[in-house]
Amino acid sequence: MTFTAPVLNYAQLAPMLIVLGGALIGVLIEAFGPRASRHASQLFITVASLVAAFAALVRVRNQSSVDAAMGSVGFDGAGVLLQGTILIIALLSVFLIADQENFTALAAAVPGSSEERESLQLDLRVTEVYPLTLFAVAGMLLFPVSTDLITLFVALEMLSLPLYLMAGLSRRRRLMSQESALKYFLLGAFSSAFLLFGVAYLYGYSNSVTFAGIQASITGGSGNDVFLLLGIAFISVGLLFKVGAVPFHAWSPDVYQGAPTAITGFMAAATKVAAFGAILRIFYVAFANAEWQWKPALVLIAIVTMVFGSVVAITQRDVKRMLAYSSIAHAGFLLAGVIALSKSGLDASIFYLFAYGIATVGAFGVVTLVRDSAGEVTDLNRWSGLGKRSPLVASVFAFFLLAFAGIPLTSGFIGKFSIFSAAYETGSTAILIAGVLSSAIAAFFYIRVIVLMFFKDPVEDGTSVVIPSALTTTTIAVTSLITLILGIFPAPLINFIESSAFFIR
Amino acid sequence: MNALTSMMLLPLLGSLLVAVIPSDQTLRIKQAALGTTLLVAISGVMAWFKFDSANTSFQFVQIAQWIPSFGINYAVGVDGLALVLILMSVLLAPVVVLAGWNESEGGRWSAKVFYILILVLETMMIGVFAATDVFLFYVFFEAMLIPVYFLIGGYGSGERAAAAVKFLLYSLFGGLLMLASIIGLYVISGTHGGHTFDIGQLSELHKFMSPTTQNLLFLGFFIAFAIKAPVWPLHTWLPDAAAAATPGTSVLLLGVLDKVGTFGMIRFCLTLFPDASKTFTPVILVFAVISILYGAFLAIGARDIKRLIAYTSISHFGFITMGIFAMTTQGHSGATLYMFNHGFSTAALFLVAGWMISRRGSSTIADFGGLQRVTPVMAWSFFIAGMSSLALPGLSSFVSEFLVLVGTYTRYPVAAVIATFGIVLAALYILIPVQKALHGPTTPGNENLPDLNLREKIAIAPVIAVIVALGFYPAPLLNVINPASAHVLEVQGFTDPVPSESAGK
Amino acid sequence: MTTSTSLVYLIALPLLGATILLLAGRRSDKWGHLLATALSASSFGVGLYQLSQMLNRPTEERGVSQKLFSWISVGSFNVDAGLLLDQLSICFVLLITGVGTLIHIYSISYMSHDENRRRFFAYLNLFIAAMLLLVLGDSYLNLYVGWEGVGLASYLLIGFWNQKPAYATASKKAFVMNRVGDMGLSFAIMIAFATLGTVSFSGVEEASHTASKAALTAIGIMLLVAATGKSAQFPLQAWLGDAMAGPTPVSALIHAATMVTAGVYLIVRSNFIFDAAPTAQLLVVIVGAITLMFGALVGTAKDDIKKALAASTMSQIGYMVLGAGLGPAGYAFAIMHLLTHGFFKAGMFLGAGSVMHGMNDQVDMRRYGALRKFMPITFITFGLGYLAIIGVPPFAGFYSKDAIIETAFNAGGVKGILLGGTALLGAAITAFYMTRVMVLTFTSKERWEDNQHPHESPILMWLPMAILAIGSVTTGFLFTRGHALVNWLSPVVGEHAESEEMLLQPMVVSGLALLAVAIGVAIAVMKYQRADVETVAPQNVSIFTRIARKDLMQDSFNEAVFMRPGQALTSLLVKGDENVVDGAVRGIGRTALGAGASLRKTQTGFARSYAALILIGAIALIAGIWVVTQ
Amino acid sequence: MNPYNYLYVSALLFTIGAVGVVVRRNAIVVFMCVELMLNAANLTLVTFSRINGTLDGQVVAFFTMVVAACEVVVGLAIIVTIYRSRRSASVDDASLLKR
Repeated sequence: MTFTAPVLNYAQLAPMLIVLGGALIGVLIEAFGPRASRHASQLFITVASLVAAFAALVRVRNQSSVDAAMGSVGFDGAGVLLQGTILIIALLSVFLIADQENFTALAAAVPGSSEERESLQLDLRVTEVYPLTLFAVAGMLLFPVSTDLITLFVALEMLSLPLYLMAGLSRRRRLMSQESALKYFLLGAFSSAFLLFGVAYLYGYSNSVTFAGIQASITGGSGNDVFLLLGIAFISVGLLFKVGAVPFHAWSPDVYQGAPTAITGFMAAATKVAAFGAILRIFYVAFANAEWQWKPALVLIAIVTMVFGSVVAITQRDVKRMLAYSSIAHAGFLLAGVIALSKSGLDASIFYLFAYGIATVGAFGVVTLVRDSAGEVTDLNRWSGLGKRSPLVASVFAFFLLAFAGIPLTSGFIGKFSIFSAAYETGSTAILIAGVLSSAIAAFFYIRVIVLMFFKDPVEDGTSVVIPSALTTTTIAVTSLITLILGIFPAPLINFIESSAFFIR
Repeated sequence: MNALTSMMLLPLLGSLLVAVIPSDQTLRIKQAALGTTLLVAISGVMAWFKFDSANTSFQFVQIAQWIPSFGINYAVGVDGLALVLILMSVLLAPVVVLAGWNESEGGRWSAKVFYILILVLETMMIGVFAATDVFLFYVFFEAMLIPVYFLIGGYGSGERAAAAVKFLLYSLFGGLLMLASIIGLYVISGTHGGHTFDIGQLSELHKFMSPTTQNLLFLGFFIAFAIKAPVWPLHTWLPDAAAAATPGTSVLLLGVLDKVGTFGMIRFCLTLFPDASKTFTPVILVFAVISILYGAFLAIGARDIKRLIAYTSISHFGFITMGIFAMTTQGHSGATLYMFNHGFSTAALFLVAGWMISRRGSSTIADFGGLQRVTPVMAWSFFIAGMSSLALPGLSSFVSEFLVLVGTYTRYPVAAVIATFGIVLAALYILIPVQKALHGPTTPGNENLPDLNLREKIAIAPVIAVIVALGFYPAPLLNVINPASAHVLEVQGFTDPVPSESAGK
Repeated sequence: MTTSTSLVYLIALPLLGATILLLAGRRSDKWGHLLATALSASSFGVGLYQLSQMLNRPTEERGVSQKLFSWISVGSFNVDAGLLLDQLSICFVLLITGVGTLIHIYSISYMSHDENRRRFFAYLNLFIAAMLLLVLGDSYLNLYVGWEGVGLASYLLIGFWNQKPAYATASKKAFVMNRVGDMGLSFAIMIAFATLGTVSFSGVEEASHTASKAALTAIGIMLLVAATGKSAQFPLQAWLGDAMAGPTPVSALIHAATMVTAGVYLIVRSNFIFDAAPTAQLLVVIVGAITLMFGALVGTAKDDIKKALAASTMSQIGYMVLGAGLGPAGYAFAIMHLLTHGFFKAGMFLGAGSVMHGMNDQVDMRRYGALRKFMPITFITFGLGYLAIIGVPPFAGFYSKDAIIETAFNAGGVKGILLGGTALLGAAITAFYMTRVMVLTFTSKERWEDNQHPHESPILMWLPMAILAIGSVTTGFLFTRGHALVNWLSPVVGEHAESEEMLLQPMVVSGLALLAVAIGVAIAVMKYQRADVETVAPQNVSIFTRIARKDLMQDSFNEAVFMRPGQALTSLLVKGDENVVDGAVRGIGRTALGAGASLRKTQTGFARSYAALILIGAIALIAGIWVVTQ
Repeated sequence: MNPYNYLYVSALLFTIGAVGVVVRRNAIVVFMCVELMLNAANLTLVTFSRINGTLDGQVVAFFTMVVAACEVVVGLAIIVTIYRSRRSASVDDASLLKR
């Protein structure tokens, strides 16, 4: 037999490769770099590789090909947009991560051990968070462009494994942080097992691991529908777990709360983009013609997710948990875009992902600023009167909340409008109604927080807003600015998405 | 530059000006705000003179692409209806600023914030009436909630936070229902000649809708407006809000914002869904009549003077709604004129009540007594305002109220007859507070309240002047209103009933 | 119809006065009353000028109209701000401005000690303007403006001393009950527009020839409701008694001479409607008859001199309404009685005021007595008025009242007998209670409280009384001279139809009337002149007396039937709004919170339960897809 | 013999693994159950590869092993840290985060 060397389109793979390269360099620095300059150089490498990756992406933005890498990576407009989104979000999150204050000096050390204490005193910090971030980013970049099941699975693990670790890196309340890591890991592994099982059945059904092949055999109708059914079901479990759709959501509140806030922001924003990117691609490309099989189930899940997320969020006392549940609700809204299964649905979803991701990073960025002597304060009751303490920060946070609630003149409103109209256009009236109702419920708790911040008097318990570092400031400023601009002049972005968003088959 | 656009930009610029003045220079800030509102008022009056009342199509039209891919435009223009309401808004704004000169003190935040909010609100008030693009209208409709929310919650009294939240949630809920309907319209328009939000093109759509669809979409809009206007039983937010807000805010809330509801009924419910409007007319009339009597009874039973005024407004909005759905020229013109007059009589009532409350330090009617002898000017202002509120002939409200009754009687005699009992109740709910607060012996605590000072006199004088002048000579307004309302009915395919007796004779 | 440009001044002048005095405030305290009086007088002047003009024109061209501007014009609903002065309205114009001016003069002295005299005069001018608008408006809607305008003025004047809570309540009561009547008027206007397509007098009259009986009856009944409210007719009469809370000149002008007779004007003005709607007309006479008895009975039991006079006003207006209800035969007489009554009742009220003035505001007749010698002029003027009202020839009342009784008898059949009988009985009772007033006040023995120094009033007060007294002597004679008034009015109210077959000859009727009067007087004189009267009303009296003292339970009735249920309903709604309507809303919020709280519990914190959830979810998903697939 | 039987076996393994994750307390064991599920998936893949007569399934299986190995590394790291700080490897003890 002959062996044909693989043909790789390096230009199109460049973004991922650059990020991976950066990650590897990071690892080396962590191993051999002088401790004093470690943090600086790590930060530099990370930012540099992200920027470079973005540049590389921009260079090839108009290309598209089925086999960027032997048919297992597709490269197209949608991919570019999603990767771009992920890179921007990643960059902004890195600015938050750069605030070392939040991270344990030595993850390996036992909480409260002498080891930990001295590493803090001597400021012997380990900075593995940066390479981990880059690895995760690389996985996220790969996830939405993978066009075969192997790559899908590998990318999933590639983005998940670093996140499991990062969740455990919090400096304060380390027990919680570690717990969240454990939960995230076990459940993540559990769900990826489902995904893999699904992969197996899809392969069994279609005798192919590429989306194209699966689509072909679905249209062909050959093959055992039971396998298809199982395949779709199990794969959905794996993917829906990542986006935190009910009933696969249970991990997200705990993890969001336990993980270091900067990581939470990164996770909440970037993972959603990547995972939804993958979902969109696989459902739009591979499963499109089996619509009649999965759509009803997905509609149900979407509705349950919206309502559940909104309702439970009402009673939350912790700002990070509250945001977690709101992100569950938003997962429900985003599923509406998947269900639409139309061009407008795709455009809407991508816009929504961008808008929501940006706002999320910003919101969590603000959360990192509210602290007392023992670190961040996430108990909502202690947030009361924040508007008096530091009007600006409170206003910005309120603005993000309004964006989440989808009030006009924020990006959230445009996103909500476009995604629901797309869903309704393809006849999902139920989605529209459920969406409207749950938005009403959601408004309830966003407003509750605003009331807390502005209309309640401050409690004197040492809660204060720290002066943000330059980088954090940048993130918050940029994100809020984007959120506002997208609310007022969304046309450019929408046009751009409209013109370039498509899935290559 | 387009008259409306400039009118909308002026307050924004004003708010910027206010923003740059240092917070401690309160007087400067107030002067800037007053100056701006006066400028806007002047430009409003100029627009009034430029307006060609003979021409029933929109005037001062400006259309610019906003979000082309959704067919959303920045489209403004006014017909008689909108012009009258805009004029009312811009005339009331300076009065409110001048009358509530010291309202901004004692709030949670500086006077600066107060006037920024007021000015931003003014922009949106103009915009919401001027928008000829449904999406644009919705944006203003929702966005204007936010400044009001902060005005109530930040500068109000008593249960201000709770009232603000109640107001916001109620309105948001209605707004979301409306959003659902708007999405419905958008989708339908997409299937019939391209996506659009242009009110003119959308008014053709009903031909393609099934009755069910049309009814549902109609309800989405109507409920939103019924909450705004407030129509029984969706009114309970109003008394709380009005009682908590500062008098000036209450004037804008009841005088202007609530008009958006009745305005919307004419502009959107009737023009977009004529058949559905016909279907629901009987039900709506019932609710309107209930509002008239219900509001009146609750006003009679009210202990708090601000709540009393709020309840009278519910009664008056019942009249307006009834006039709108009577579908006669008299009813329509009457309703529109009523909106204008109610704006001024409520303004007078609330401003004077506000002065009484701020002097006495209580808003309980029973705490006042014998003011007629202590503070004659203030007492007289309240009395005249009250007389106009009970529609005394010779004052502006009478003309509109009688037109509504006559116009309703010709088509729906029963509704008109029942509604007419409202005028007796009106006498009660005005004369009871007059007797308790102004007449009778001067009760302890009222002996040496100061009478109106020059500023307050200057503020109230024009309002009362308008009330009296329009009572004797409403023609200037009617000439502008009549063509507009005639046009609406013509589009609806309604003609006034001919007198039953002189028919054919 | 000839047009004029000067009609508006009739209204404008007093309105100007009111505006100036109210705006100028205390600054005008010095000269305010003079200005007001001057303006009222000049308005009277304009009235006289108009009369002279009118007399110079042939009968059919006497009506004058003036269109000021188009007031309300929407679709087919067009109402001009227009004025109409014809033979009917000129009578009112002169009565209002004339008597009005006299009462202005009287008040200058009567109110001289009141610090708010200026405001009082402002109100008076306001009233004059509104009342003139009422009688000059050329459409029902314009009339409505004046109609409520006088209501406002009366409210302000009744409550002029509103620091007394009772007075404030009285003014409110008057306004509200009037509003009930006004509701009738607005119904009438609505029906007129809906059925006839117009609300102007001329338009309605023109349409009434062709319109259906049903429509006209409806309009007529609604107009009657309006009239009962404004003219204190049954069943809306309850406010008049309390209205005496106002200063006496007000009672004289508004609650005796002018405003309360507006109802009669409305009915006579709408003669074309009532002539075509017999049912409505019948109701009119019934209301009139009931009220004239009602008022008379109440009058017999009142010890407060003003309330007694008020009751008699009610009764006398009952006569007018009765007359107006008798159709073309009665309109003129109704107006005639209205005019004569305007003179003698105003005069008597002023007299009462002068008495109170001399007895430092004592109103209880049981504390009067023998005032004849202390205030002779008052006694004489009051006495002339008294003779007029009880209908002693040749005084004014005799002619007017007699005419009405006569017409009533001639209404034909049982109806005629009943009405005539009532009117006759009423005359007897009138004689009784008026004599009672006369005796208790001026003759009989002194029953004063201590330190009372009764004295005659100054000229500014007795001069108007004298003039009015002259009027109450002469007017009747003048009006009936060659049917002067009847012929004068006929172009407006239709030819005066003498009914052919007369039940009783005029002479007979007059005889009966005089007999009735004599009986009434005799009883009263015996009961009060001979026997000495307790200074406090005795309580051990017959149930009838007690009921009569309580205005025949009218207030108790209103309270039981309207006030209490209304208050109950109000408080019920207030509670309902708080708990039911708003409660429902809050309930929704609570439900959401509850749901959230319970759903939270699914988040146990145990990784294994989350895993279980995922597992169940997966199975459910498979099952779901399976179901759909099969 | 009928290759489909292998599918049943693998399905059984998968179920056992899944149930194990839910019922076992010890983090290590739970993790092992996950590994069991992965291997069940592998078996399925290989079986299908046999049924379909293509190699892709086996290729996936190899990838899976590698990935599983990585998971072990990360997983054990996390579990060990938790164990060191809590002196317990029971997943139920780690339940600070709830509601």
